[in-house]
Amino acid sequence: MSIFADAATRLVIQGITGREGSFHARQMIEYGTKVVAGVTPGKGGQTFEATVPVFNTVADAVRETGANTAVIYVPPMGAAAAVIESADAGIPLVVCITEGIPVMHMSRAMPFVRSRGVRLIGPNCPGLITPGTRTKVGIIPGNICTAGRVGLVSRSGTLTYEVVNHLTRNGLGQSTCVGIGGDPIIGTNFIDCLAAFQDDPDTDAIVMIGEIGGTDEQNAAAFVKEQVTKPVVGFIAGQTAPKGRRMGHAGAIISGSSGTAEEKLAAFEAAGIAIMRRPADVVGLLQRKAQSTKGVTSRK
Amino acid sequence: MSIFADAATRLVIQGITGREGSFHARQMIEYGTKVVAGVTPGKGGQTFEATVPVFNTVADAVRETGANTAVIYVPPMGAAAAVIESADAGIPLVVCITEGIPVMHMSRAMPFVRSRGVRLIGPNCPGLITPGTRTKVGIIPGNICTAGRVGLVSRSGTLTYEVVNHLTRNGLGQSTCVGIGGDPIIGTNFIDCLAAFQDDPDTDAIVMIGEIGGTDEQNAAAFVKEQVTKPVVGFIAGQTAPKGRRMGHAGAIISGSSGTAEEKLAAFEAAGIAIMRRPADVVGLLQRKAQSTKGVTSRK
Amino acid sequence: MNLHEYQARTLLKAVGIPMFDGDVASTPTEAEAIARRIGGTVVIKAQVHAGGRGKAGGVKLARNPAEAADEAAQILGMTIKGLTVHKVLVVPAAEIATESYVGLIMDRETQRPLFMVSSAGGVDIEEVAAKTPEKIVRLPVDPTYGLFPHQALSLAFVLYRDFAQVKAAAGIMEQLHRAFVDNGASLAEINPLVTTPDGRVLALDAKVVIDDNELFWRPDLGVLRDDSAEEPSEAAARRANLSFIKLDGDVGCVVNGAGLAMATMDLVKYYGGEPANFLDIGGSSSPEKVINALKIITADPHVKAILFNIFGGITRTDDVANGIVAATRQFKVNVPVVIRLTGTNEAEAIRILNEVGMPALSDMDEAVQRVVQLARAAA
Amino acid sequence: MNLHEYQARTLLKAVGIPMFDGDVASTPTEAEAIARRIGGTVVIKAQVHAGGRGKAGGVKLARNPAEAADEAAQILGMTIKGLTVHKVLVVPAAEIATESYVGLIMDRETQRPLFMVSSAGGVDIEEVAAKTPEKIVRLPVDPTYGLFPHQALSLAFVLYRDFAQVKAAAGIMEQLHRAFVDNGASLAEINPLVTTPDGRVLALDAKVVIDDNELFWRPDLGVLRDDSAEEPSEAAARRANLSFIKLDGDVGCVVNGAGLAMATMDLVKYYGGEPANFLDIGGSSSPEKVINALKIITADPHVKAILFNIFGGITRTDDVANGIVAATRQFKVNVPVVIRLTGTNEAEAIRILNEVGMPALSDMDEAVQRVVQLARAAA
Repeated sequence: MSIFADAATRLVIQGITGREGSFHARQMIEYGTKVVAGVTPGKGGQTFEATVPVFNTVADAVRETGANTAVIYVPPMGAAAAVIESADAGIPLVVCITEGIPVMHMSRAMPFVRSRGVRLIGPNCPGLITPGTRTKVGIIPGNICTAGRVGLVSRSGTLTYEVVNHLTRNGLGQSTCVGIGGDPIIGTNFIDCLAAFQDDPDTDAIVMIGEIGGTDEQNAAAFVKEQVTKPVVGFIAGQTAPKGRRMGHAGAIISGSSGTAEEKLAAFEAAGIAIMRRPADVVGLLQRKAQSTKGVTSRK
Repeated sequence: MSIFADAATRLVIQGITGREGSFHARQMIEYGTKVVAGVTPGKGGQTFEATVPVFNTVADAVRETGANTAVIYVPPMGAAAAVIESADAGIPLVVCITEGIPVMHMSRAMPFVRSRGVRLIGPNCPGLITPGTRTKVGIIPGNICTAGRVGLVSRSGTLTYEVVNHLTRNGLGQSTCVGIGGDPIIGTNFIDCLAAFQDDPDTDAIVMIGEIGGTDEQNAAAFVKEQVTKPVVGFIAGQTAPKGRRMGHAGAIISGSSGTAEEKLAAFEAAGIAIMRRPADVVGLLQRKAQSTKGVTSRK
Repeated sequence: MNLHEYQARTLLKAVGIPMFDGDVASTPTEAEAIARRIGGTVVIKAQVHAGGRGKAGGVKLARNPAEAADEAAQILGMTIKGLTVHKVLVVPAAEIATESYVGLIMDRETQRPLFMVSSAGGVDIEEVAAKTPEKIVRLPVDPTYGLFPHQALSLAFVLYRDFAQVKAAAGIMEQLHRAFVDNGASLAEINPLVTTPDGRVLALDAKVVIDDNELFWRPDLGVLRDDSAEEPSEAAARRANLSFIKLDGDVGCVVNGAGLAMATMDLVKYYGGEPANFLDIGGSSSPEKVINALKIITADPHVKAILFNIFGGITRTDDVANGIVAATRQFKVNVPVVIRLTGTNEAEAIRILNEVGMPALSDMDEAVQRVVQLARAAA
Repeated sequence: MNLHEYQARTLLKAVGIPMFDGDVASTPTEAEAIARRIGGTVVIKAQVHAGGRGKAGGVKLARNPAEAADEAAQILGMTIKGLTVHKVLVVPAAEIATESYVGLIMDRETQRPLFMVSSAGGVDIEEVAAKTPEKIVRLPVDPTYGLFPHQALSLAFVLYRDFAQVKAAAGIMEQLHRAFVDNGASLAEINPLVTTPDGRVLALDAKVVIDDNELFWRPDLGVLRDDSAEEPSEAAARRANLSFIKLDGDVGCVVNGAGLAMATMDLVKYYGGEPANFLDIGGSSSPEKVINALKIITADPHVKAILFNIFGGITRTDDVANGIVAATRQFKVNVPVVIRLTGTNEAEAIRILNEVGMPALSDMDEAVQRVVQLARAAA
């Protein structure tokens, strides 16, 4: 029914008593997510919103509540350390929402994360949502999503919402939507998500939303060509972006002649990925793909 | 016929042009070891003793000569870095002779060595020798050894020679003699060697020579009890050592009530390891063990 | 954040990298004094964040202090790729035996600092990478362990045969790596790393780019920011915590989220318009941010129409609506504004806008088409 | 190498660990001046490398500067476990709310620095470890990554509930770890780490042991060596690059190799003798080393006989023989010497010794039995 997050998700929120953390904690609880614990050092023993116990450390939270997924809303300077803390506490899925983490911090954190066999999503990402089980880990607005069989993976936040909105309004529900983040160094990339969607029996088609910068989309296209049998529809933001300028996201930057939208779109084309010229194109392309593969998206 | 070193050993000597390195290079070559390369940065292109090519880096040596074992004679301050260089060059067996390496250096080097799946022997060890194939990696005098079916593992240098001397003079040849080193942090411990000797079809009995400090012998005794079916004879040096003093070897120090000879001998006894009260006892004990297990040591 | 050459020199000197003498000057008199102190022929180099300084006349030789003053007077105040030169670097015109390239970048593929070393130095390394990639040796550095001594040495052996030079270069590799890591750089390069006829190894030109995310907690690096070397509207946006990049078109864009902002620019282009900027007001948009965004965009005389494209997730669309209303009260917006709002608190936002007679759309394509038409009509 | 408490304080202060005021004095006048500066009641503590200073009368309270001078005069020059007190530390007699233990050792089992933290501080931690091990929380630190902030925090939560104290203690954990790693320590401990009635967290007593192998390349640490705090014969041996430990017996031992040296001592004991020392002359033994070894051993009036036990591998036995001959020419050895030599150049060694009328044995057991007999006969 989904990838990475589902009914088995038991969530601990790092930074639950902070401004961002408390706001989104409420949203996630409201949506239906099993939020079992929060962590704020020094506030161990308190209770958030009269329902969620707060702990001093993630290790305490795991021991007391059996949390198996962590989401991080701590400020940039402590965020990489928070990722490491959750990985060290044995949490297998860590989602880091925080934007603005120094890339050097992530470069140092990644080897530890990998050595523990942990899946990190993000940082600088909106997280993920599985409408079918009403499991939201992050900040993707629940009200624009609906359960269904389209998997979505994206480097962006609001652009994702734009696309999801088109899907939902046109009756194309989602299995899971994953925002992998806009930073140069991220834990989970397109290929990881494509592989998971390919293996998910409840995903029929995949939407991938990339942007300029790096080669993740090109690598993903090669992977699609070789390994993905489900229909894939793709978008690249930043076709009009100038070279050498960081377009908001730290990762969205064209270096020399590498990381351009043209390059990525050419890779999509070569891999048989249907290209969205506009966000709105997603609906028509999926419907066409669905027809040509005998209505996979309409199966329930 | 042996463990760790044999006819397939292709040796690269790090520090081959140094005082120690060049002396022992000659000894190893004379003994019969296949010394295929030397490494001294800045002396790449030279030839040692008109036969052994010298390279600037271990990576060069491996690429050009297919070296599969490295032995290190570089000064203490660069020795841990030399271990890392060989591990990084893909050499699966690295023997570090150097004494006096700061323990902090080894503590930092070990995780890298392990991450590469490399077996390190030492540091601060005499290396190993397999008389049957005339393969010597280190500094154990070849003339006191003879081919046979006794495996020997020791934390010491000259004490090992003393014991080997007794064996050879009494017709008890050796499969392989391994000096694992006298430092607190070493790459290969007693258990590693015991397991290898247990699996070696050409080793019939095992001699282990320990000393005060740490718990390696105690752990080894537990391992012998559970996993080793071959006869084992053991010695512990330092029964008269005072507490809290470093007896030459950085690792030979009794901390509080831990690491004493009594403790280790008790563990030996509990594991059924025959205890040598004097180095000379090795011969009688092995012969007795051999009789009780139907003459395993006399098989050829 | 790009550093000027003279700033990069300071960072690299601080870790011990040997450099030719030299100093930065803001006036011809200062340049003259530096040239006198150095002695002999010097090079005067414009300090601007732009490539091709040489071709633009921003790099000149001066054989004596008087010439140095003259050349500095020529270069100071000149405009290179739209940027005014406020400072020049004065360095000796060195006699050079060989030129190499040594650079470190934060590599996204390996997620590690990546060394790039080439004996083909002193030229555009991107060109070398494109045409003769085999001339560049690459080595990713595991951040867990840092640069191992044998790695520094093997990189140095790529450049030199003389062991004294190899050792010197290996030391420079380690120092450059330290400067890279300690300053949170995304790029640190020495191009060229030169040898002198008497065998010394020195850095001749240096370039350092600092990861913007480091600046929040590294005020020591933040002070290196030279506002005067930036497009003024971009400097203003940065001070207002807006992610903004000026472009050449006439359709101003105010968007929440970087991906949506890029997609909006792309859609403007798709419908035949030209975006005037990239602008991301971020997630938790206060009315102040909206006001500042409008101020910056309307200051550009080329802007003929403005588009708001807000998808309310965390962003409350009523906040944005309030910001638009407040801005129009503070100052007159002389170009037409098209507003697209959807998501969180959408109804309230539309009510706020309608109250002051501003319409709001909910479809992105419709809004973009509308603003492109308006801009075209105004042109 | 053990550091004195006052030296350990200096190292820990250097990384920022908060400490009570205090200073070291070599004379009663200095102690008085320090006590005056500190004000109030002070503690005078003997600086010797021996446990149980308090019980031995080496730690005293002084209520005013005059008393401090008196107590310092008592303690300076006293002998604790054979070591003369040359310095005292003068610190305020602090009011203490709680006492904890924080220590780091280089752990051979995990091959990592190991934190040990206990809220049962101020007492002998070995005793706590033996009797109530559950009161000690242990945490190995991966040297690849260093101490993570969450690890420092979780150790601090072991000690305190008040979050201000937790944060202070976490900082101290990180500082102690830095001091441990940067100084190549094999032990660094604060015992006790105290809280004051007004809530501050401070280190009251500090102990640091430096890995001897660090000293070769860290002259800054080497200078902390206090020869006067050592057994004089051991200090002399160290200066001669000999690994030597003085014991209480009467059989002097000169051996090559640490393992064989221990085994030789054990065999002396086995045959009913008592070793007077541990002495390893090392692998590449020059005649000078042998001479120095003999000088040091013969200086001990308890030594009744001397045994040489040399297994020539790298060690050339003829070098050792030459050393013995040279030594007997330089000074008179008044006790019987038994020489066992075997291995490299054995024939030459025997020839050298026989030339001067000294016999040599080749069997270790035989040699040890002989020397034990000789010592017993001389006793």
